[in-house]
Amino acid sequence: AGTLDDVKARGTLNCGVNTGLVGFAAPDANGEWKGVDVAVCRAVAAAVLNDPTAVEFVPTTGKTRFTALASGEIDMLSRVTTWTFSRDVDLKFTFVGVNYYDGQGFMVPKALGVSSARELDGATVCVQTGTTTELNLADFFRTNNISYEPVPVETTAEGQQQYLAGSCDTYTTDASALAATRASFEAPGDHVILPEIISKEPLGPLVRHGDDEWADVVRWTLNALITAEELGVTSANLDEMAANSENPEVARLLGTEGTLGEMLGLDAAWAKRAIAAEGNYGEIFARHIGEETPIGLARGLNAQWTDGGLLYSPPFR
Amino acid sequence: MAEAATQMKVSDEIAITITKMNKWYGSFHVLRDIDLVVNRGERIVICGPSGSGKSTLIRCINALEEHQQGSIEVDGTLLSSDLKNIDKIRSEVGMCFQHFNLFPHLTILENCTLAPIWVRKTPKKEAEETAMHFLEKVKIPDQANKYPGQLSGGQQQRVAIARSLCMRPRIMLFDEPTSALDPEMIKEVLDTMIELAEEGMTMLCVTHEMGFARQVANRVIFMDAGQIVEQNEPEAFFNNPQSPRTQLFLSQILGH
Amino acid sequence: MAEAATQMKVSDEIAITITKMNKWYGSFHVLRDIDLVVNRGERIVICGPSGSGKSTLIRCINALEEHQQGSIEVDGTLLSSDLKNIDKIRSEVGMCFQHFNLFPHLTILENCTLAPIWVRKTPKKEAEETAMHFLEKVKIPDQANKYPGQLSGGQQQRVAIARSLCMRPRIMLFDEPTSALDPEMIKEVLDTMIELAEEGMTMLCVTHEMGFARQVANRVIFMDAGQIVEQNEPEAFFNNPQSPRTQLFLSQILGH
Amino acid sequence: MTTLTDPPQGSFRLSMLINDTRYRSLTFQAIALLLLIVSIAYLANNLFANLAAAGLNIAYDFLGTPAGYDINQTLVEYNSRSTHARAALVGILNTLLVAFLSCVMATVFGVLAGVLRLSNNWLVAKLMSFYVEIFRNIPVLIWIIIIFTIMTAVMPAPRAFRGDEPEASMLLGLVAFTNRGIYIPAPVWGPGSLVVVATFIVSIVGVIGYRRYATNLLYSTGKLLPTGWPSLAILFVPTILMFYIMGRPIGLDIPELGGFNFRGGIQVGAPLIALWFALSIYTGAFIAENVRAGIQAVSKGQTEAASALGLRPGRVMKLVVLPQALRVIIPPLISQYLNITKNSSLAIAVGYADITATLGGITLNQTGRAIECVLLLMLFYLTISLLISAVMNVYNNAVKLKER
Amino acid sequence: MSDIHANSVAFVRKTEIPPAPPPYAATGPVKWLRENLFATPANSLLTIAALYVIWLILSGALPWIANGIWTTSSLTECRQALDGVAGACFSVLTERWNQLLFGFQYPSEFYWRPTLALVLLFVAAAPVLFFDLPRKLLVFTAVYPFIAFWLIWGGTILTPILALAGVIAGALVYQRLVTGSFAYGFFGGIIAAFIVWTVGGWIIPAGASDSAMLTAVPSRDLGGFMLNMMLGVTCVTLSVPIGIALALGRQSSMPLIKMICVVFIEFIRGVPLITLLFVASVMLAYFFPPESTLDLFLRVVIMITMFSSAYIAEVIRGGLAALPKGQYEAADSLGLDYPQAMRLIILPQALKISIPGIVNIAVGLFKDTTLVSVIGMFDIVGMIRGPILASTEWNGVYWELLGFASVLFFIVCYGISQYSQWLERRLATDHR
Ligand SMILES: Nc1ncnc2c1ncn2[C@@H]1O[C@H](COP(=O)(O)OP(=O)(O)OP(=O)(O)O)[C@@H](O)[C@H]1O
Ligand SMILES: Nc1ncnc2c1ncn2[C@@H]1O[C@H](COP(=O)(O)OP(=O)(O)OP(=O)(O)O)[C@@H](O)[C@H]1O
Ligand SMILES: [Mg+2]
Ligand SMILES: [Mg+2]
Repeated sequence: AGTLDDVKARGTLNCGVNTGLVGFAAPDANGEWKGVDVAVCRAVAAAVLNDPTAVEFVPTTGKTRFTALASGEIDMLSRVTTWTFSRDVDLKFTFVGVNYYDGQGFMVPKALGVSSARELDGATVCVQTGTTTELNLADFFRTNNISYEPVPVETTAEGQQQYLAGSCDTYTTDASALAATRASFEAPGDHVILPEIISKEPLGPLVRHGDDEWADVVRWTLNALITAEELGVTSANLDEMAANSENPEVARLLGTEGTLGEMLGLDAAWAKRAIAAEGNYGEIFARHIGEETPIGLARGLNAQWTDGGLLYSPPFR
Repeated sequence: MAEAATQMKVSDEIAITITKMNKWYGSFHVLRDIDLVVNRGERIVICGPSGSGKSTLIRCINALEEHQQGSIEVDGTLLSSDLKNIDKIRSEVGMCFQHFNLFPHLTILENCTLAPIWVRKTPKKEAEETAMHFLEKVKIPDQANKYPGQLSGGQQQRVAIARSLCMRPRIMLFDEPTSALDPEMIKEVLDTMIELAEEGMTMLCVTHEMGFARQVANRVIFMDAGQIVEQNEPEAFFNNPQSPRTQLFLSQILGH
Repeated sequence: MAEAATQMKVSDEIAITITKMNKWYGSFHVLRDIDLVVNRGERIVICGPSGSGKSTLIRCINALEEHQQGSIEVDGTLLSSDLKNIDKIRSEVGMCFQHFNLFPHLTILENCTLAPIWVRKTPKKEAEETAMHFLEKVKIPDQANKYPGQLSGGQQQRVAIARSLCMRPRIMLFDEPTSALDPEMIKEVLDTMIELAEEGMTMLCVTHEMGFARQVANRVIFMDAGQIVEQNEPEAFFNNPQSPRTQLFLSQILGH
Repeated sequence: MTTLTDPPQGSFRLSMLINDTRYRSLTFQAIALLLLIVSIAYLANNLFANLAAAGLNIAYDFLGTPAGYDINQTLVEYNSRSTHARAALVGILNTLLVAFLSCVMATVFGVLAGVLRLSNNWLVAKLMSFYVEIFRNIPVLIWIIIIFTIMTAVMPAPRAFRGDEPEASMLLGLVAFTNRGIYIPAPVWGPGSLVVVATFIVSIVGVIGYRRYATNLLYSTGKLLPTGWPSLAILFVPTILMFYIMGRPIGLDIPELGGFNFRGGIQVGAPLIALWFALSIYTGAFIAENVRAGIQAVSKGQTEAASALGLRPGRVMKLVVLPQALRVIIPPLISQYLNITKNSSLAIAVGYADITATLGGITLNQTGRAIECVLLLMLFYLTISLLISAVMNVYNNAVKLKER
Repeated sequence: MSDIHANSVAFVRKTEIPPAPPPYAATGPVKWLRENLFATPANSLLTIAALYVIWLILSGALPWIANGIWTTSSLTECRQALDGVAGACFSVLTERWNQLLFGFQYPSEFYWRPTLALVLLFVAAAPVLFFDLPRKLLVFTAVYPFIAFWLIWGGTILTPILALAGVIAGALVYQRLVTGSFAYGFFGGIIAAFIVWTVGGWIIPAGASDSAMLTAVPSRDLGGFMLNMMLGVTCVTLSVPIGIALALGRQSSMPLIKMICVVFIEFIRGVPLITLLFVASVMLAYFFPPESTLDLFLRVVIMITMFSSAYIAEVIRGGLAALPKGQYEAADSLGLDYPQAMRLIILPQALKISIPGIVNIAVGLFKDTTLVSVIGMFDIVGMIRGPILASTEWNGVYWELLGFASVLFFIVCYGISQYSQWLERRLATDHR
């Protein structure tokens, strides 16, 4: 049976997430999972199961995430995973889209007086193992012909500790994660994120190869969140829009018109539920990592294409 | 004392027939062409120097060791690799060891009822009654609820005999039952064995207690280097040994 | 047999003087006011019930145990906590233990040469010659290159004696040298000791072998509860014990 | 083996499969084999079905592709363009390195603590049993983390050495303890240094020779030469003399603060130190118990017999107790070495690049080849432990006491 | 008594010497000090060195503990409260004790459930550990796993009851059939249990868990020290029977069975536990059908159980080897067959000998459960290294947390090893 049927039969969605990265996926003080990646899981659960809480969050590490997905332990992986050729082709996964355009950066203590990554010759660098970050790092220093000493760490938490203890001069990871990490510091102001972004890191949810129905469900749920923002559909005005909107695309999206839901193997209101879960992409962004949050990320590349960003959902038609 | 032996009845029925039996340990030939017929009710004492194969011989009889050539027939059952036959023979044949081999984690009574309950499928109550009967016979009914470790060696050996008897065997094998005991205790065990002999039990007994041999044996067998060298009635055997090897052995053992 | 003992020479020189010696284990008073003078060439047998302090007494003599009161003088050297004196006394006094205590990782020969080489600084070749000499004396020169584990108990005890002799001690202490042995082996060890006695070695021997005591001892000492209760020449001691405790002890030991 | 006399051939009945001792064991083994094959087939079938469903396969060619990542502590030439296989090799060497270092140090700790625990000094004995109990009863992972934390959180960062009034300074101006590891001077081999090294090697041979000579002398003439200080003298004096004669050819490359880190000298990384020290002190507690048990296994009679022969306590130890105790101590000691090797896989908790961290960690993560990597990893450890147990068997057979 | 002389040999004691107290120098604290601390100059030096070490440790630790702060809600506050004085921030423990003990996801209103299970564990373990207790208590030990399962995981009570029913049915069938042959009884029992489970599986209503008396808690939500305890207890319990089977297999005269057991045991003992945990986390899922949902907890339990059963098998093999051959022979000559001999004669004795060894393995295993933190499970070490140290409030509190974990482990492990020593002493003097 396809994953979609499995999920429906089971009544819960098994969603692989990070073991703890504030803003993307981390349990809060009450043990409740919060974050952008988590929101995608909830949206899918809402779309498929009509219950945004029907999600089993499976914390995965860099090491376990791909096996967990490949072996069927989880139905989808939503864990700041970079979309790369080999993961898509060789590891046989299907990336269904991008929920955050990221790039790798460096964080250093202000006291070090470094203003560019190129000045890091001879530095000790904390880097999470098993990530594309590690490879980019090697390439960056190699192409710039400067040396460094890697300190491999397993988790964000560990990287943060090592960095704060001063056993590495700089911590490198995706710029968003750097911001998230810095936000959790006691004195965030003592640390700067260097201007260089040394890589492209399109992060998105992924599913197994070969189950296109399921891939479609996840892909279009994500697209629904993005399109909703583009069309101005928010969790607040959802019902109103569904009832009154003149815009036919909104009508198709929210299932008042057409049979898109049916084509996916869901009901008509699937997207409506997905958006109701945590709001549209913009709301999610703002709630978890936006400028009002301690993480304080600007939309930047992650703005809608209409605002000069890269977010560009295919049309619902 | 020889009278005592002849008094006891020996029937014509055959209990054990061993024919041309040979056994090797690896390439070491322990038993060579053993031929032996034991009638029901006979009491046979086997003696011989250490390493001559006495233990091995009687252990072959109840299949604790397997032999490689020749045949052993016990009570009409041929000892073969058929488990049924082995089981049958073992339930006919009781055995007592030099070191008693009581089960230290079970009480005396449990030691005695274990096999009847599990092998003979006797109800527990009945098994206990039988056990008490035999424990009385070996004169230690009052120790029934103690553990073997709490008894003296002689008592332990008597329990071991009672344990065998509880399976109501028709043949008893003894492998040096008194050699691990202190002198005072030897007597109590021998007394029990003599009593058993008087009741007409078929017995094969490896022992160097010559007094016992004279008193109860119908036949004494002398083994050396895996062969039966000489056998005779006790009086004749002790007073007038034929083979020089027997003479040497007897002079050593009696001179001691 | 008492003649044998008196035949052997006893000089007037004093070998060991123990005066008012007391020893405690914790608050337990093991040895009480021991007074003992041993002449050179004397052969003393110490007996007494278990726990009476016999072992402790002779272990005090070569400082394996320390005493708390009184004095022990061996060959004119006062036993004190001075290491020099202890070394001196130990090289004068040989000791044999109940359990032989041979060194299992060394061959018989190495066992015998170890102390001469490292303590007496004898060249190895010479030490080996001496060792062979004494091994011959105890009648096992052919076992010289075996390991202790390969010998029988009696042989091991004889090696232990030879090992002590290799240090050419003037006094030998024996602590129940035969009590861990089988009867056949006891004889061979006692023979060795008798031979030693005949050569005039000063010996203190804890043993219950009364035959040995009668044959070689000049004096038998009976201890009980940490005290010397009675001492006498062997004939008188055995035939006519004075103290009731001695009488009781002897009746037990000889009645056995 | 030809068995008992049996009924004539040809009378085979099916019940004999269970009832006949000759066939019975064959029957059981056949059933076992069947079960084994069925379960292996079941697992293999699932594996291939799962892999096929995921479109994956089992292949080892990823080992030949560039690894792409850097490793901070390498014993052989390695950079991010080297292959995964080479990264694995780096890991293997690092595993062996930390295992070797820990074995040596654990032995030192263990023997010291074990002997001191038997000391008749009450306080020292109690202190040692405290050490043993504390370390034996707390997981080694926690010890590794604790010591790593001491290394990273308590030691000063290199930048603390900076400035006119640095918060931290180098020991004797030679060694720097930082939270990234310890920097020690590295030797610089000038011309003529070969001679010095050669002298040193000759001295080592000389010490062995001298000790032999002393033993022989004792054996032949009974003269006992001192061995302690002459050995030291032979070991060092000629080398030092030669060092000055050759005009001090061996210099020191002293670590110096430059840029972000110390440069020059030899860096012993914090993860290595943490792992090394934690494994040593943890396993040392177990070895201490083995040593104690070994010494106590030598019966009191042996010591008494030796003392009664006039041997001094030191010699009793050397000639009688130790040779016997070693037989008892060494087998468990070797299995402790095996444990150290296996526990060194916890390197992953502190980021030391051992085989578990490279092959079983980064390579696995980067390539996603979980099955292949884990299998290779197990193969490696299995090889090591089989080798070690082979050594142990050889040893055990060699020292078995001769018995009757 | 100078009358004792070589010339007048005869001597008879007339008066008994009463035991006297030892001289003062040979008793009392002075002697103790002299003998135990200052016997020789070198010894005195050692004593002084030891005193110095003790002083170092205490002078560091005591003020730190004494000045400890228990009430602040973050490290910053705590540092302020300490105001530069050396002291511990134990407030992290008062704040996060629940996470350390139960993980961050176990619902706090249900903490009483695992706690109760722990208390009952002692009751259940007692008759196994102390032979003197009435054997009847073993009944509780037998049902304990089901109670504990229900308490910790919750859900419908029908599940544990059904499991128990299956086991009881199996046991009954086994009892009925075993008199015929062990094999019939064994396989009959297993089949009966499976039948009950399958049939029962159909009967239990699908939604039973939702309306259950105890709310169901998924095993992913287990964490903290509770997870270590559960892994330790479960795996050791499960691995004892498997270990017995392996040990018997290794002793078997059948070469194939022996080979299988040897290969298994040596393989497991040859690889570190962490690689087996990798197998659990990244490989094992491939070996089961895609639809089977073995969660990580279960997979880890499988691998750790395999691991410890290999070690326990070796311990039991030692116990079997220690039994005299006569016991086997006596059983044979009484006509007992192999399963009977094993069950009634050999194993009861061999297991008793092996208990101290098994306990040591259990301690080692319990310590090794911390390794699950490496594969992303939140046991106590995982909690410390992950959520707690990464949180904004407690970033940088190492000693208090690691010390707390160490103390917990020390108490449990030291307790168990003291028990095992007590047992060894007792077995040595037992009437055997
Ligand atoms: N399991 C075995 N494997 C190999 N050889 C054995 C085995 N058991 C016994 N033997 C050898 O077989 C020979 C006969 O042994 P057996 O025990 O029958 O002698 P025995 O006459 O009973 O001697 P003893 O009076 O010492 O009991 C001996 O040489 C013995 O070493
Ligand atoms: N190391 C010790 N510590 C305390 N008490 C001891 C010690 N050694 C012996 N004893 C006690 O001292 C007493 C005398 O012991 P000793 O061994 O000298 O007796 P013995 O006469 O040789 O007895 P046996 O005939 O049993 O060898 C005994 O009561 C014994 O329990
Ligand atoms: Mg025999
Ligand atoms: Mg004594």
